[in-house]
Amino acid sequence: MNRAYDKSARLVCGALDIDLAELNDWNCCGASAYMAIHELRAHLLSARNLAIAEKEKKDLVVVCPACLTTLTKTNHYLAEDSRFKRTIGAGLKAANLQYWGSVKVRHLLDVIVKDIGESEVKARIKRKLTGLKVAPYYGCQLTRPFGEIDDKEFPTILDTLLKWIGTEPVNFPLKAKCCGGLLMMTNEDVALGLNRNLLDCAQQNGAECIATICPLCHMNIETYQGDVNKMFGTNFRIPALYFTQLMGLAFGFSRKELGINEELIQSQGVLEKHLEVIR
Amino acid sequence: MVIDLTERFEPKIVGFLCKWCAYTGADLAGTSRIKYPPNVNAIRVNCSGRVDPTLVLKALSAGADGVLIAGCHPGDCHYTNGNVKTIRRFKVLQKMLDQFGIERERVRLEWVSASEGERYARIVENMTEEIRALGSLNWKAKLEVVA
Amino acid sequence: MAEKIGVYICHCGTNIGKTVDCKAVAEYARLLPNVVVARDYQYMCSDPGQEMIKNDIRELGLTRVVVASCSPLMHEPTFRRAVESAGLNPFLFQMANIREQCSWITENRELATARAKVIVSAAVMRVNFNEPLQVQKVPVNPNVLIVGGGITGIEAALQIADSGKKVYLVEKEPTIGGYMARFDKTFPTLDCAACILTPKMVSVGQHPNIELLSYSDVTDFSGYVGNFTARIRRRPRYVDEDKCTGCGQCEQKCPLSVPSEFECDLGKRKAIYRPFPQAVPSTPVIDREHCLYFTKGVCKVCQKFCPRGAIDFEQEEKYVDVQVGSAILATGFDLFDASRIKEYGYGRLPNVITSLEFERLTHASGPTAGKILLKNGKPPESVAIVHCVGSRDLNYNEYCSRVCCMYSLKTAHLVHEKTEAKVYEFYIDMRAFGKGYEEFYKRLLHEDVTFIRGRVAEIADVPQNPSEKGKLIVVAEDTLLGIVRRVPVDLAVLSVGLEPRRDVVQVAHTFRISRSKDGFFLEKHPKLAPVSTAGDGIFIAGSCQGPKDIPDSVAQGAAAAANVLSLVDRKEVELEPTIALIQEESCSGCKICIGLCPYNAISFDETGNRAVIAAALCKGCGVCVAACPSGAIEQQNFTGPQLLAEVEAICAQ
Amino acid sequence: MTKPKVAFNWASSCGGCDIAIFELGTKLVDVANKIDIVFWPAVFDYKYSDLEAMPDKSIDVAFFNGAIQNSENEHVAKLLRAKSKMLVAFGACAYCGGIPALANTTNRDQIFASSYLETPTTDNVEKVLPQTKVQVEEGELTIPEFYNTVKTLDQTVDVDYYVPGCPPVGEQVSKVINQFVEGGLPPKGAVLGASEKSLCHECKRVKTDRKITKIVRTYQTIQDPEKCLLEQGIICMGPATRGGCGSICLDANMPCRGCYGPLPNVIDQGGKMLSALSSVFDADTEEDIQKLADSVVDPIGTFYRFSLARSLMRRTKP
Repeated sequence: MNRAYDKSARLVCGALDIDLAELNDWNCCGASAYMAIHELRAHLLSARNLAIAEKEKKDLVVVCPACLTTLTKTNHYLAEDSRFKRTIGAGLKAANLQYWGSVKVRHLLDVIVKDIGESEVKARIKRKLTGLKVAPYYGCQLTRPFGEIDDKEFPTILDTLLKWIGTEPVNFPLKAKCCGGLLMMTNEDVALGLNRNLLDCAQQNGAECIATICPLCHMNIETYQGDVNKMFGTNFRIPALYFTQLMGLAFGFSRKELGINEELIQSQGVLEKHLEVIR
Repeated sequence: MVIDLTERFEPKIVGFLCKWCAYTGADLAGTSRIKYPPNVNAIRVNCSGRVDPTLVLKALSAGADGVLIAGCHPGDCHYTNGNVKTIRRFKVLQKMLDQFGIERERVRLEWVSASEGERYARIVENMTEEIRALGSLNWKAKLEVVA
Repeated sequence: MAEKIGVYICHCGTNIGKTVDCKAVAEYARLLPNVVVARDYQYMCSDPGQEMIKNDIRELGLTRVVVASCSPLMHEPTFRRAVESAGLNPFLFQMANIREQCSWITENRELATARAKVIVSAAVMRVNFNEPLQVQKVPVNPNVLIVGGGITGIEAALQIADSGKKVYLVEKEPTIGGYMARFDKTFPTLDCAACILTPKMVSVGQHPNIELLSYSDVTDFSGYVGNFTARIRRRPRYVDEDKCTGCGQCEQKCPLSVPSEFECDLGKRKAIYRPFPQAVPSTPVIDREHCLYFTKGVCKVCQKFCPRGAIDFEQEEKYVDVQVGSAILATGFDLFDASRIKEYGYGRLPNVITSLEFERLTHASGPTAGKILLKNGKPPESVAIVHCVGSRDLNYNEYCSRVCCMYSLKTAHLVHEKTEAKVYEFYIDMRAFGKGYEEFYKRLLHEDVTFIRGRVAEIADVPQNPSEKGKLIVVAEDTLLGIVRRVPVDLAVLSVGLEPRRDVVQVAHTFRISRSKDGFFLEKHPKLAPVSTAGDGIFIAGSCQGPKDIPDSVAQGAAAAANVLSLVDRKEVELEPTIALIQEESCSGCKICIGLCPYNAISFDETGNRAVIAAALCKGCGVCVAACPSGAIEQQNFTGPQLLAEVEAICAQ
Repeated sequence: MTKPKVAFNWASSCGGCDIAIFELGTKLVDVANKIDIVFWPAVFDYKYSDLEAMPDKSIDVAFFNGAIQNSENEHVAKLLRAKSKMLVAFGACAYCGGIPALANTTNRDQIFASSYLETPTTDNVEKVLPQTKVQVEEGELTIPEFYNTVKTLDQTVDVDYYVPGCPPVGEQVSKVINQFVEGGLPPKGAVLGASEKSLCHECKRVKTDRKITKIVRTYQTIQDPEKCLLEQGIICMGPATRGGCGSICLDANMPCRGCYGPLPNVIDQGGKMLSALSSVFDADTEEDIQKLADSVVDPIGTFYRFSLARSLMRRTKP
């Protein structure tokens, strides 16, 4: 299902004339677990990506908020802590790399809304998604802890984009609440509870599907709906779609191209109600 | 921890601090007992706009490893815009120092308000570290060696 | 002839002595050129310390003195006076700061001592080049400018005016009174704010020595201590203050109602209005943005009904200049904008209100005539009071706003008194430090208020069980019980903190004063000069310096007044002679300096083909000195040779 | 009265200073009549051995032009110092380093590489570089050692007076020589043949608004001959340079390059000019200021064209 994110993001970027170039020899950002086990090494991983990007004179665009947070955190530390900078510098030197701190790290959503803008997005719309009620789900990492993209607790940037492509973002007060994250593996009860709150809130507010920007959120929402239903006696069947998939639909790409129908909870029925081709 | 003085290179940095903001900020760092490297020796001036680039050149040629000019944040100058004139001079000076082969880390223009003791300490710490990594400038002695 | 320099190293008790080997520094200083005596002593600023210097000047014939101790901002005047009393020009003294920028910044005795030596040698080398200077004395204009007509400004104005001095009181709003005029009761005594404030407002309005300039602001402030010029912008009220009697006819007849700012938009006012009935001055003001005449070109009903013909639609903004010798800034605070904390839902959830809105709701002459009601008109069954909104929070303001705990208790008391509602207070720490404050807290503890110790995480409207349906759910970790609590309520009152006013940057620029890290105006010394600023003759009082309650604000207003009166009665002040001078024979007339002076102190003498500095206008920034390509301009006490000597001494080590 | 014995020497310089003396034209005859020239290699055939043979302090005044860039320059400087009662640094090179001192922005190895290996017209297959000693059949040949850093005369030997200019203007030269012949010399260390004020003092161009909105080089603009060049965006060293030359460059629509050296109260000509120029930039934001600063190409070559050796830094990073 994450392949769908990759596919759809590339298609959407192509349509918007965003020239994406895959970073040469990139490595894991060092997120989550590694940060907790060995912080310095995790930062080194992240700094390596930054250094390669700088060498190639590129800024970084990521679609995963965990990558975003890690890379941004490394960037911040490097700018503020000269000792840290020297340590990282020594590590990079071992790999024949150096990093001066010039690389900007952005999330694709941020780039599309702030740099590309409303008129460019709207100009590419080929199908209407009118009336499709979507719960805009941001998850916990897009805006936290830096808040550079939007308000940390109550972001609206995805709502804005969803409106541009003709959908109807519903009131979704839990939009930046936790999906359960990795707790799904260590403390499933808690994670399922959090998940239920999200699904319940989306349903109460009339959402037909949930728009996501984070692969982990997406997985938790989709994969565990059955478990939630079992545990709480509920009957949720709310499909989750990446924001790029929704954009891709509006831009006229086929469902197959966008990886729609690969999901566990089929969105077909919901989408068919609203999709119409602009003639 | 005992610091071995013989081992570590202690950069000698001349600081020109305006009395309204930066000097007061540096005082505040002390009053707040913030610990930072004692490598900047402050010269108090009324305004960073008094800092003739000649003074910077004098310091560098006389044996300083770095020079810090610190004044009020732009817009906060006690003399309206003295610090703007400092920026004008600094930008050209920086270009000339590039030509002289003096690393940019050695000569810095920073803004420190009267309440930014913490910031002042951080700037000095950062600058000291960076110059320590670069090593001694020692212009005067080296001039004689390469004659 | 070689100078005879005396060097004095102060231990400052252990403040310096603990990290700097003062004896070693004195021994080192003794070997510096021209130094004839170098001593160390426990407290140089003490009487015996000063006597030591004076004796040496007399007996050893010292021509220069260096004291290495604290920052010159602390004791430079002390030592200058000491040196002067022994017959030496005070500018032949040089201070070396080995405390704030040396002994206090490191624990490494070796490094600190080495650094102290450098600092002392720089001062010694420099003092050789110091020159005797004469301070200029200028008379003090006895008139005083006070900016801000809240309780602080009112107090200061009355104190000064009562002593017979002229006060110009500038207020931005149409009326004086400030925030206090909008409060219902005041803590901890629960006396009515209006009852104690309005008599003072009336006194201001009627005082022969106070010229009240309301609906005005200061756009420029120039000059120097004792001799300032303030340019005041008077915005047009469209009502002639001299003709208007404040009868209120116009307000009654005005056909247009708009939300009232004074009532936090909870109530209405007319397009011609006084913010509240007891406003001073009582002259109303026309709100140009809404007034039908200004927006549509028709109406003029107020003009028709005004018995005095005071309405003047042609009034224009005008500027007046006033000459004053000193100024007090009492510009107050702004409330934290609660909508910034999105998770509290202010602006999104209708029954989340701020404490000021609560004040208006509970005020007898407020929009609900004193009834505490929800947006649907019903009384609340439960109320949460949320402390520290925008305060003690690294995301917003790190500082404590000082007044919120107490006014939150007052809020709880009023809710309890006027409704049947269950009251919850969510606090981090209860801070009740003033006279009678702890007692007030005790009283509330017995008034059946539920105190929950925990910072509120969010105010949600997503129910998780039936009891939460249709309620606001206040979520907080109860740190006394160690559990997360979800408390359903009908009304949440956000105890918003105090912030610097939105225009604080602009005002700081106008008056050229600094601000502290929190954004409020910076006092000269937090303990010993709390109402002075780095700008001589400019004082600050009340919440523009930091959050304050009413008693503290009034005390500061009076303190600032005392400072001003002391300055005025001195009749003259001394000016620092650190001005720039042009050496006539060196000036080439290149004109580089002419446009650089921010005070237009430099002019060009066409016949002499050279630049001339007007000494009285020069403030000593030294910009022209640094720029002069002929080296023809010198700044007194900051001459090229003096600064070069310092540089050389530092680099020579 | 015996005529004063005078020596002229040419060290590291273009020779313009010697020409400047010829420029006196018919006055040269008057001058020559008043003095007794004992050493002038540019004009007559003198050997250094002649100089070495003279008794110490036997020359009354030696005019030394040129900077010290090699061991020969240094040797002659020391020799003339010993043989003369008074030594005069004559011209910008001896006084401040002059154009040769711009070599201080590089070093010997780079200069050799550029001169003997890298220039397209050089045909040096064997990559031969100058050696101070070389063995040939006939014996050992030597040439002077080339120094890394160019020095002024007074950085090498004690100097009594200075005459600035590249070259000193003729009128000033005859005045100076007369001062030595007829007396009236100021105390030792003084600068002769120049004004105590900057060139702006004697410049006839109109100065109005000291605001620099752009910086251009001379070929990029058509100059207004009446207006101050700085105000037209051309960097003119006039404000930071001694006058006395008669502002001849300005009369020819060219900016002052600073050859008369720093003003009496100034220790570093380039630093002062940098400060004066940038202070009047008509830019207040960091971005605008940066743009103007970027348009100052080659600050060292502009501000220290003639005075790098006499500046505080003296050369680029050693």
